[in-house]
Amino acid sequence: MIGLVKFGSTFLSLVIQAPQLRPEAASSIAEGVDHLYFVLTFITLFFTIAIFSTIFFFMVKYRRRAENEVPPDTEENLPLELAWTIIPTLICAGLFLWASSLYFENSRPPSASTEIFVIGKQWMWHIQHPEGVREINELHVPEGVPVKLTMTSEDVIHDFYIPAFRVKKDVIPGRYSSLWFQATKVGTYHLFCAQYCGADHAEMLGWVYVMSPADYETWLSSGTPSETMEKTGEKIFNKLGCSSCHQPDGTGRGPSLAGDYGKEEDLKSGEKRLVDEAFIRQAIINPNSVVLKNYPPIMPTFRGQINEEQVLQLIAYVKSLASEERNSNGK
Amino acid sequence: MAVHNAHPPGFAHQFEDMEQQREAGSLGMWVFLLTELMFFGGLFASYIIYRALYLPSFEIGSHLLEVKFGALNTAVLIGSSLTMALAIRSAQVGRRGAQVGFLITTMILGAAFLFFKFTFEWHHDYLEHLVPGFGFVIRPEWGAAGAHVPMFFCFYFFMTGLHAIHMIIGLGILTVLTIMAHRGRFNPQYYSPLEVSGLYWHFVDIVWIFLFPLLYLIGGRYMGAGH
Amino acid sequence: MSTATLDVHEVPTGSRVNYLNAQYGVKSWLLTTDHKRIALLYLFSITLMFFVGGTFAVLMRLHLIEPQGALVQPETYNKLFTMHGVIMVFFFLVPSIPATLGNFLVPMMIGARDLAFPRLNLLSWYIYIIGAIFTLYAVISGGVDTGWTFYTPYSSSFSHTSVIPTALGVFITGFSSILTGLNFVVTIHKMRAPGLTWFRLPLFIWAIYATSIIFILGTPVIAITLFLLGLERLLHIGIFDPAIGGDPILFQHLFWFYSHPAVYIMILPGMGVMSELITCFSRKRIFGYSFVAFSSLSIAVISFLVWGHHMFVTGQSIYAGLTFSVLSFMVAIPSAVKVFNWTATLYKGSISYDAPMLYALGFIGLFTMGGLTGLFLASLATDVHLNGTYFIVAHFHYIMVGGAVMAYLGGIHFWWPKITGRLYPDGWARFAALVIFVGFNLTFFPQFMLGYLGMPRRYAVYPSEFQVLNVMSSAGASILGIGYLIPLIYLTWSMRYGPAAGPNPWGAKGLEWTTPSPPPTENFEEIPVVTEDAYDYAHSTVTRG
Amino acid sequence: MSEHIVPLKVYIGIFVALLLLTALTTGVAYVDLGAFNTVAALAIAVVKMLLVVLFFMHVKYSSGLTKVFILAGVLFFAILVTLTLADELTRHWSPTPSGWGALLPFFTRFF
Repeated sequence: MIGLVKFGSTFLSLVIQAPQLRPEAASSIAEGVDHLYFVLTFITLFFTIAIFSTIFFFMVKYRRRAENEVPPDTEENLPLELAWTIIPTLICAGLFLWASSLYFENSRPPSASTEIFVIGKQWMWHIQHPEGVREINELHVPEGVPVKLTMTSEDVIHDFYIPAFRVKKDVIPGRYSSLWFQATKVGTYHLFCAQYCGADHAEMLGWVYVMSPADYETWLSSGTPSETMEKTGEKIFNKLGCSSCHQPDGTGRGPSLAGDYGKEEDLKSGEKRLVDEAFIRQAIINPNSVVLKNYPPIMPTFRGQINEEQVLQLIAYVKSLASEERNSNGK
Repeated sequence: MAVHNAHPPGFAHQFEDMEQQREAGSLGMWVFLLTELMFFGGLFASYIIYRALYLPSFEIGSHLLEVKFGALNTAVLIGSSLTMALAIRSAQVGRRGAQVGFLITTMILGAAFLFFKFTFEWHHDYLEHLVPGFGFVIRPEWGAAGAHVPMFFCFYFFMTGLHAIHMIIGLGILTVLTIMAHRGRFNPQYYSPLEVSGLYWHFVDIVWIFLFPLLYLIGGRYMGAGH
Repeated sequence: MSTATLDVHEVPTGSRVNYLNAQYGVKSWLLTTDHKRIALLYLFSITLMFFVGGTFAVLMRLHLIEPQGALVQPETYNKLFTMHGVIMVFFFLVPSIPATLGNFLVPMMIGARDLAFPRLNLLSWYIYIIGAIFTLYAVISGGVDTGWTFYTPYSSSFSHTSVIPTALGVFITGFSSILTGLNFVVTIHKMRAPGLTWFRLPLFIWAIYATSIIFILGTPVIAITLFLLGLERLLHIGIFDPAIGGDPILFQHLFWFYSHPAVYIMILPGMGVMSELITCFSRKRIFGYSFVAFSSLSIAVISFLVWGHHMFVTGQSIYAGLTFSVLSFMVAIPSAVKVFNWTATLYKGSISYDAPMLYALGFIGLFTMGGLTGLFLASLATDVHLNGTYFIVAHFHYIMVGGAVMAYLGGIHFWWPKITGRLYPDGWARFAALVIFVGFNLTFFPQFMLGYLGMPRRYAVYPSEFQVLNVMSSAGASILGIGYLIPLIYLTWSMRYGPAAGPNPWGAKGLEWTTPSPPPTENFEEIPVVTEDAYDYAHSTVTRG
Repeated sequence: MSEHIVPLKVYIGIFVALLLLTALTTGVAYVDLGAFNTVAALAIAVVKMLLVVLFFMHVKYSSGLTKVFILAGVLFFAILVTLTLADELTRHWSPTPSGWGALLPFFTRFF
């Protein structure tokens, strides 16, 4: 028995090790997903083989021996029918619970994530770090640190896919989608667009560089010095005249934005909404849909006046207002 | 299709008897109406979603429609449903003249509906620049909600347009039926085409019964509604 | 296209009048209201479409032999997979079994002279042809490159190809499906022979009935969706365009509301064929008749509740994702029940290995694989990794090609003697079944591995580490392509030169086998009275001949 | 054999009821009921539909099969709307729950 288990595990590890069969696993969630994958593979093989061998066994044993042969009539067997209805149901229920809870774990970013912004565009990936560094079709991330990506598209639907991390999410125009991962292995990994997006869809790929935190810091500061996203955001904020209504002390015609990020706000419609990236974006592009209680619906839309990158910079600025206030409160 | 001489007029060879043929025809029409329900259903589902997303804009759009025309047309269609039902009843009791009369009344009411729809409503909307894709003008007084008023009018024209197409097809069918009825093709034993077309006509009426509140009465019409 | 010539030289059963030789000439075919002739019209048209779509597939696989692409420009490649998908899904798989075998068999199996609405039946063929012409026009006018899924906003605002003709073609063909489904539902309800109660019906009829429900309830939704897409593209009114406040994900909801059940349109009739083949070639009553029958209906119903599993990574709300995940697992269960019942039917049977049975066994194996790999995609956590990769491509080809096409070929081989009155060479048929099975697995099994390794689908070029598996897949595709040509050749040959078939060459049960081959135009001289259950092989023997 | 013949009085009665309901739904729209304006409008529309289906379309006198078919149609339309809304309306619900336990508050929303 022990020998069998040992043989089994050796065999399994061989299968797992074989480079051609298993993609590199370089994130904190990859192992969990792979375990589920292996169990599913086992279930698939088990039932396929079981059914195939039963069929072959019957075909040989009960092959037609004479042309006028009349086999006995089929007998109904209710317990058997119930068994093979109920057992698959239980297996499916188990798989559903396992897969879904794994999915919850994998979808919820830890609160202290580094945030990076991604804009998909036919046919390239624009990436901007909060520190201001920009990349195209390359993403540098530190190892062992949770990274949250906030993504949107300038044109059609794309999909940000890093096989080695087992993460994937559609990047949708007009909306933010987010994705997080924590890389566990220094290395270079594929980045694919996994949602068909037009002529050069297959060329919309890039590389993810996982670096040690120290290397990452060096990399961040080594490039051409650039303005941080929140600084650029602040400039846009003032240029568009946002500051005339959104005054920090709340005396303007619009609500003060200081400390607004991360709060729950009451809307005129009676709804409660968390002020997150999606909310701020909606407030800029379609202000009328998120009018706050006690405020008049007077904000004009900025649709068409600023691009997705500038929206992200504005968001970075609004978020920085939140942390500034938290800091000043702390003092 | 071969018609056996021994069989009554209107009988098709693949059936065993008239009763089976009549039931098949009626069931066939019901099945067809199910597909119609799902056809409009996709449109209604989209409408419900966008209405939830852009309620203020939809209310502005709705208030630009004239309730009196909507209500009038509802009454006209209900009337045509009544005359359609009465036409079938006349066939059941074997009154040829009444059949023709009721069918023609149904057609007149149906045509009146389309006339009101096109001249008093669509044409008016066009002059008011409310047709998306054909010079729609977003008015400043709508404020920020104005951006999605065209969406409401998209649905308004899709839904009423699709409904109008069904009405026009219905009028075509009614024309054929009137001629058949005039020639005395229907009798208490055989009136399947009338009955089946009646189902279609009533279905088109039901679609309008829902379109009326969904398009004309969103968010109420009382003073201050939607503001 | 007239096959009237085939009876000129050797009339199969003497000078008897049958539906093939009752009338001659192109007009007698194009204006026919005979369900059997309409079935042949469909057979001819969908075979044509199958080889058009298949050619695109072969070109794609040849292109992918080299990582940088061996054959065409990426733009062309995108058009190839789009046209392959559109033609195969809407013009071959959806009408395949229902419109050919279903049309031919439904009235015969239930003991009726024709479908309830024969003229409507002919109309639906013409509608199909008009739809096909629009789509083929789109191919000729430069093709379309949106993927068969027509995802917005790419299809509505960005693609510069013939989206509208293609969508119009699909839209029109939808009405052909609706009318066919309507005809079947009414026929099955109202025109069964005396004594033929619901639980005496062949399971093929149950499957066709379930399929028809999907036709009726699902197809209108794709029709209205493509209609909206066309209007959006023409007028830019913003229903699906996020730039004007529309929601591109709504398009996906409406699209998959039809297109997921459409998968069951393809596989359910195949399951029906399977029940006929397994019982006939093992001479057994089906194991668990009512379970198999009701599993067809429950598949049809549940299939409408699972569409969101195509959208787990689209940013669909995770609450919706959870709901769709659990419902997707549920649809696996009736399918599993069917497979178990077929296997149990073989127990203590008298099994023969005629060509249709080989296709049937191939079906069970491939469908089991296809179905079980579906669990990977119903599972939220693994779907995140596998969605949009070659794993999906492999999975649905196991269902649609390994399942539906295998069953279709099995059914064609089974009823061919009835349809044409001729026998085909059995040896060639078995050989073809084997070639197709091997070619299929070689084509699509490597794609499971490619998908797990992370190769996205719809890639005209790909990183070189995926080359080995891609070459294997392409090699398999060439074998598969040849495998499909073999039946085309010998079946065509047999129409003219095959030996005449008797009324019941397999010794099968079922009303269709009580008629001469080919059947007379009116099917039955006297409408039969049914007194026994389906597949009652134990109580009265039927001899081959 | 012929179908049930509905008395003339019934047809006229239904017609009058439909007209009254149309007047009612229009009138109600001018009264401020808050969210219930929509509910009232739809409820009246459903009643009108039922009257047309049951009497004008003879479903009251039809076989069970017809009734089953109609219910099936309504059911599938409801599926289309509910499951699509299940996505569209829950997208803004606060972030991903951490596990099954964290889902509880969301389920209790419905009670």
